Amino acid sequence: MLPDLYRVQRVRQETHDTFTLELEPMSGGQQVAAKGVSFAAGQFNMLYIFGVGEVPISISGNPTPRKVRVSPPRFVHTTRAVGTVTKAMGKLKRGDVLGVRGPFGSHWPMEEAVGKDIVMVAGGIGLAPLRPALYQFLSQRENYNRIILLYGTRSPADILYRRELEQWRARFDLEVQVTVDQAMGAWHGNVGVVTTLIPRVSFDPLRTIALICGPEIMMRFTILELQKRGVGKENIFISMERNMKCAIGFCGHCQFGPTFICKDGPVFRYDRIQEWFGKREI
Amino acid sequence: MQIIDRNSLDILFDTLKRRGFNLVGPTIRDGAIVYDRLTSTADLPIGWTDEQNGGTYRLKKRADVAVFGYTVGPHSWKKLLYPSVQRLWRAKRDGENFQFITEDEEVSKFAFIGVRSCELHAIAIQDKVFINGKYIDPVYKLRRENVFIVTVNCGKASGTCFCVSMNTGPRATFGFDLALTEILEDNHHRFTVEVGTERGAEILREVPHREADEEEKAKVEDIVAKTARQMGRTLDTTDIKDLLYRNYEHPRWDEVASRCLTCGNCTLVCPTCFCTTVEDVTDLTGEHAERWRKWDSCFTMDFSYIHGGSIRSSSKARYRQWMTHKLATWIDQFGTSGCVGCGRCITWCPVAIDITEEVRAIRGKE
Amino acid sequence: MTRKRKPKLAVWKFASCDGCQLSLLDCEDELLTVVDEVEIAYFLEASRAVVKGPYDLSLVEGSITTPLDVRRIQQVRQASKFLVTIGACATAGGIQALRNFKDINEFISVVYARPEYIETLDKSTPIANHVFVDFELRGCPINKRQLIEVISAFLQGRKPNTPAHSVCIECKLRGTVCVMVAHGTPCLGPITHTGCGAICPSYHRGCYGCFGPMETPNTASLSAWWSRLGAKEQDILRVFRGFNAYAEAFRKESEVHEK
Amino acid sequence: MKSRTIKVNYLARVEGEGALYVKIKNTTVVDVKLKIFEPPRFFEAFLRGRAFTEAPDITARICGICPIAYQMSAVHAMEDALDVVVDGQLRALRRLIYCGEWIESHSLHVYMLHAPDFLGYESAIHMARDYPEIVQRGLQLKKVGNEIVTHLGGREIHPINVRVGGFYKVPTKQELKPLAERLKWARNAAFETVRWTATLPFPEFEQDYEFVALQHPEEYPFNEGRLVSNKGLDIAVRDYDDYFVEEHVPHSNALHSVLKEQGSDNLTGRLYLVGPLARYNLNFHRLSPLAQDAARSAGLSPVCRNPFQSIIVRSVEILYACDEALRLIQEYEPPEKPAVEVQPRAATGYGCTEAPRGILYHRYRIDDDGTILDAKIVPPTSQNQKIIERDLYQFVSKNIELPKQKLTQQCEQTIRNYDPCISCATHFLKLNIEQE
Ligand SMILES: Cc1cc2nc3c(=O)[nH]c(=O)nc-3n(C[C@H](O)[C@H](O)[C@H](O)COP(=O)(O)OP(=O)(O)OC[C@H]3O[C@@H](n4cnc5c(N)ncnc54)[C@H](O)[C@@H]3O)c2cc1C
Ligand code: SF4
Ligand code: SF4
Ligand code: SF4
Repeated sequence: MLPDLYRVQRVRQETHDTFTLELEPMSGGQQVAAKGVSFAAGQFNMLYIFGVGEVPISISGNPTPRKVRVSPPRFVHTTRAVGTVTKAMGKLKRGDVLGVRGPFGSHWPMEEAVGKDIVMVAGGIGLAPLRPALYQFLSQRENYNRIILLYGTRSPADILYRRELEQWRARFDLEVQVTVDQAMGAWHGNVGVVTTLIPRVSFDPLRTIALICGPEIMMRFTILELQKRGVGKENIFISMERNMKCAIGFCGHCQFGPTFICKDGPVFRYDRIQEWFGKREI
Repeated sequence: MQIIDRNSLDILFDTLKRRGFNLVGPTIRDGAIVYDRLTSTADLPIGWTDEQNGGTYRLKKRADVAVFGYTVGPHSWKKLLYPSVQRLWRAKRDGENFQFITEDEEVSKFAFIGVRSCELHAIAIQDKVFINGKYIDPVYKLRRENVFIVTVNCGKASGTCFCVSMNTGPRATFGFDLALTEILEDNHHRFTVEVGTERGAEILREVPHREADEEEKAKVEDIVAKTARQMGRTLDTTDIKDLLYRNYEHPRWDEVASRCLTCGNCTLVCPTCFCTTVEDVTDLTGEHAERWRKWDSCFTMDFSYIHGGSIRSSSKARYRQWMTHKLATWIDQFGTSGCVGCGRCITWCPVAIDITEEVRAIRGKE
Repeated sequence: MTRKRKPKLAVWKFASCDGCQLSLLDCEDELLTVVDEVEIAYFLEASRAVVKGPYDLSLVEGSITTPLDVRRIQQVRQASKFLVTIGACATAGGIQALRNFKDINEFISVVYARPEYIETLDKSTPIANHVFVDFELRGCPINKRQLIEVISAFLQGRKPNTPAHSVCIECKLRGTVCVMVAHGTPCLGPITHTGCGAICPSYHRGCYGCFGPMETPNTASLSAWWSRLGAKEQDILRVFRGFNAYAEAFRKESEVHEK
Repeated sequence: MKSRTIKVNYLARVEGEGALYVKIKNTTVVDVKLKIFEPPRFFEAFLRGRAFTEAPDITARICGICPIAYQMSAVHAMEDALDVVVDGQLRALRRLIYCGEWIESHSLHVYMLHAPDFLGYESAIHMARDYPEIVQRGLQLKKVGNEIVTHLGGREIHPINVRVGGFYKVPTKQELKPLAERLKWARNAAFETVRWTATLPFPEFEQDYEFVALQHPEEYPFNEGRLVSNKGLDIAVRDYDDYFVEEHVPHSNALHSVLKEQGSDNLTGRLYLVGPLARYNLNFHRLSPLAQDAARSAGLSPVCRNPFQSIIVRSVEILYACDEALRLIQEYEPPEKPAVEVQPRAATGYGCTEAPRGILYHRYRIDDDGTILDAKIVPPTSQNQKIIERDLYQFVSKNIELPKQKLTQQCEQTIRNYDPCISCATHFLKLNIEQE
């Protein structure tokens, strides 16, 4: 239950309120040495800012980095500053130390997706937990059919990972569509909620795996749209969010119906939680 | 099955103490029978009993000198197995860095005296939560390993007991080192003893005892059978999980919400409820930080708070979460009901909300 | 993360008994550390020295009861970066808000022989009715541990650990036996904001609500139960018309029991 | 014509808000006003209609500095009305909790509010830079007082355990034990406090006062006794209203209290002084031997008329309270019941106890079911207000040649001699000095 110590190696400001931290284990972190920095796409860490508090944040880096590209390996986290802890996190600089527990939780269905079309739908900060999956899909591109990324944000200023998005967009083996709720400035792209993109892209609904991450309401409508297109519930995966204190199933805060989001999730196959997902205040 | 007489109970206590156990068990404080440190059998609630019903608990004098002539009270053993408030770690700033200060915790060995069958089940359920899963809670594990359990088969049931419905009592069948049944007869106050573990047998060897005769063995059956007939409450568990899963939108939830105070008492008295929260604190200098873990309740707004608001902001949703967890989702999570039928939540709910009644209402008007 | 300059602390007083600000002086073990960490820039109860604003942290005690104070609180707000109200007077109008339910002129004539010398408003109101408040600390009086927690949290830029749930939870954490269930003593604990340490029940007394309403108080249900325990309408009215009488949940419930 | 005014808009290091106004024309003081502008809070008004059992909790909120005093005067007044006597160990516990309040309140005043004046500091916090051990000692002493109150009352401010008839819960002997250990330390620290305060520089300022305090045949007064003065007053508490009268002046939100000239309804009655000085002068021989010795060895005679020396007297009282608390704890046996049964009846009750700042009088009229029909509360500060103004007048007249800043500071000190509690006075204080 004791966090390991990590040092901030790099800080990148993504948007006015969102930033990405690259964290390296501090030498001497006993547990870290044994465990190494490895994780599966979709998992999260508990990040502790000294004297402020601890919050769950998904890992947004590459789970299968090209060999020794960065050594030692790093945890990458993209966080939106919304409250006390995340705002304090936003003030960290290179060289600062923070506590890390993890990785925890379930991961995106990388195996199930093999040989299929992949539709990834992200809303806002929801792109961060999906990015590791995308990295992995792309690094084994031959294993998958079509790969589609649909991404919606509030405004053009909120778009994360701009440079990467451009690179991805330029690829022929990946379809990227970005939309904003409200266009501002010189935005020439799509306007509207992310679900409006679904009818516009082509995939084989019967052989598709969908990965969704974003606000609950956005996920609800995305599922409806995908189902309209004929994607089966068992092929839809969503990443859930609840209050978390321990991340290992003891504190009880993250219960969602019969599940604990920390250990049974955060990634769920939709049909397994469908019964609860549609209900209010679960 | 063995027999010890009333005086030998003192010898049992002394033996446990000699073996380094701190005795914890029933004693009277502030108008109730609570679990606290015991120094001798004189601390036990001799000649006292309790009367319980929804929202009420009263101590009453008994006509006899029964030692265990009461049922479960406001405390449960969880307070000893994972303390209500516990520091998890300390950290100290160290220039630009900080460091965790680890300290090995010394925990005293406890002997729990007078654990009831429903409580054994509750401990078994918490074992599932804390030590039988993928992660292990070190605080619980450390304390649990050291506990010696002296069980008592219930000689009476209270107005809020329903262990029979939950299949958790009144007779203890596992999980104890020694199990006693109190036989109160004029001039002959004695206990039958069943040995549950080798450890238990070892302790019993130091206490004067004899083999129970057939009549005495039969008495045990009579006593527990009589207790079983006295259950103050019943709960029909048929198909309970699906019943509740089917009824997330039952009007009864609104009805109970109109009475529920969202005070959280039910969760805190429940011997299986395990939820906690953490508080990250610092001192004035900002040099020292600590993390504390405290019992929490799914009835608080913070419990389900995520940025923007609480998920379960209505009391309806909070009561529903609690009851559905106890009786239904728990089964999916841990393969067992989360309720052992001890009745504490009924007695200690300040406005007498009754889990058995709520189930009945939902079943009735489905 | 070293702090450049000491934050300036100011302590302000409006209509009150001084008890809440005294809580700071009652932190005998921490006071000198507090002084090391913050500059006491304005705290008349403790010091003649007055340092000009703006202040980083203002603690405001007391309720607004005079036309002058209506203006003064605006000035305090303007001079304060972070304003914390302390105590039932500042967060709910205090016991003096009992006037809000009565005719003020009648009140004045009861106490003062020469009412014409008295300048006062007809209502005693909480600070938040007049200016934006960053954080409210409850209690009549506040709990000094919580005060230190709020100051520590402010210095560290974290959220203070001051939960808003019922007193009951604190009772249970302490292992206190419920006075309502075990003794039949009417208690306001189940609808009262925690923070005091659940003192009254541990002294065999029912909570009288000095920390005001908890986050989601079901006052109607508790009142109904009090009646069953034998409390008269008068008693219920009085207990809600106490030190937090003008806190909305308590005010509304008291009106139900007013004939 | 040269005129000066001395104005202090917000008096510091007093409890509550007051201001000082002094007007000097040439070399004569023409006006002195101790203004209390702390807003009125109307306690007497909203006590009407409350249950008699609520008076101790409600009146405690008049003052966060001396809630015990309010609770004690309230319970005594109610018990007087209901004809109930609370004695034995319950009475002893009341005395004990009062000791706690005296220790706490006096230590606060001696170390945090008053001493900085003598040593030329803005506050005890500033003083702590040069005298860290002394300030620490004061804080720790104060803490012991608070511990007693917390132990018996549940918390230091507005304790919850005091009720009409006794307490809600009484401590076990075992529970009081740790206090005894702390008190032994405190008693020594209090002794040091007396010695230390006696070394402070005091201006020559002997005044002729009529001291008023409680007097009890056996003990230094806390809860009970007759109201006596050094000028012949000797009455039962219930006769208070026949001898004292309160008047309302335009510059203050507090009522001023005076001793009526016997046989006249003349409101310009005799000024009198309450508080530690009065208690000490009227009850010196009732102090414990240790406290008497400490006073004598500090050079304080049994009669002290210099209000600046009230700081030594307060220290002697701290010592006495520690000594007395220890005695009470040593002799403690838990009473069988935490409170005496009380039944309401229509009656009027009177209570007067010795708050740290002096006598605090309560009077209640209640009806058959215990509802309060009428309440009167006279706190020590309103009784002292006139005498403070007189002292100021005298002090300024004597020291008129002082530079304004110095004079202002000393005027403040003169006020602080009385440890005025403004919150009390307003159930209302403001300070200005004006010189023309
Ligand atoms: C599995 C998981 C993965 C997440 N991944 C990311 C991510 O990659 N990037 C990102 O920016 N955010 C992520 N979040 C959300 C992030 O945890 C919250 O934004 C954060 O907890 C807010 O804390 P705060 O102290 O800044 O906010 P405050 O509003 O001050 O929160 C106070 C407390 O409430 C709780 N809380 C508040 N909001 C949330 C929330 N949304 N989820 C859980 N607990 C909450 C926390 O316990 C927090 O300590 C994730 C959440 C979960 C559960
Ligand atoms: S839910 Fe109620 S009856 Fe069941 S175990 Fe918990 S407290 Fe006992
Ligand atoms: S069910 Fe009863 S004990 Fe539980 S939260 Fe509701 S009112 Fe409180
Ligand atoms: S229990 Fe209630 S009345 Fe008593 S101190 Fe706490 S909040 Fe105040």
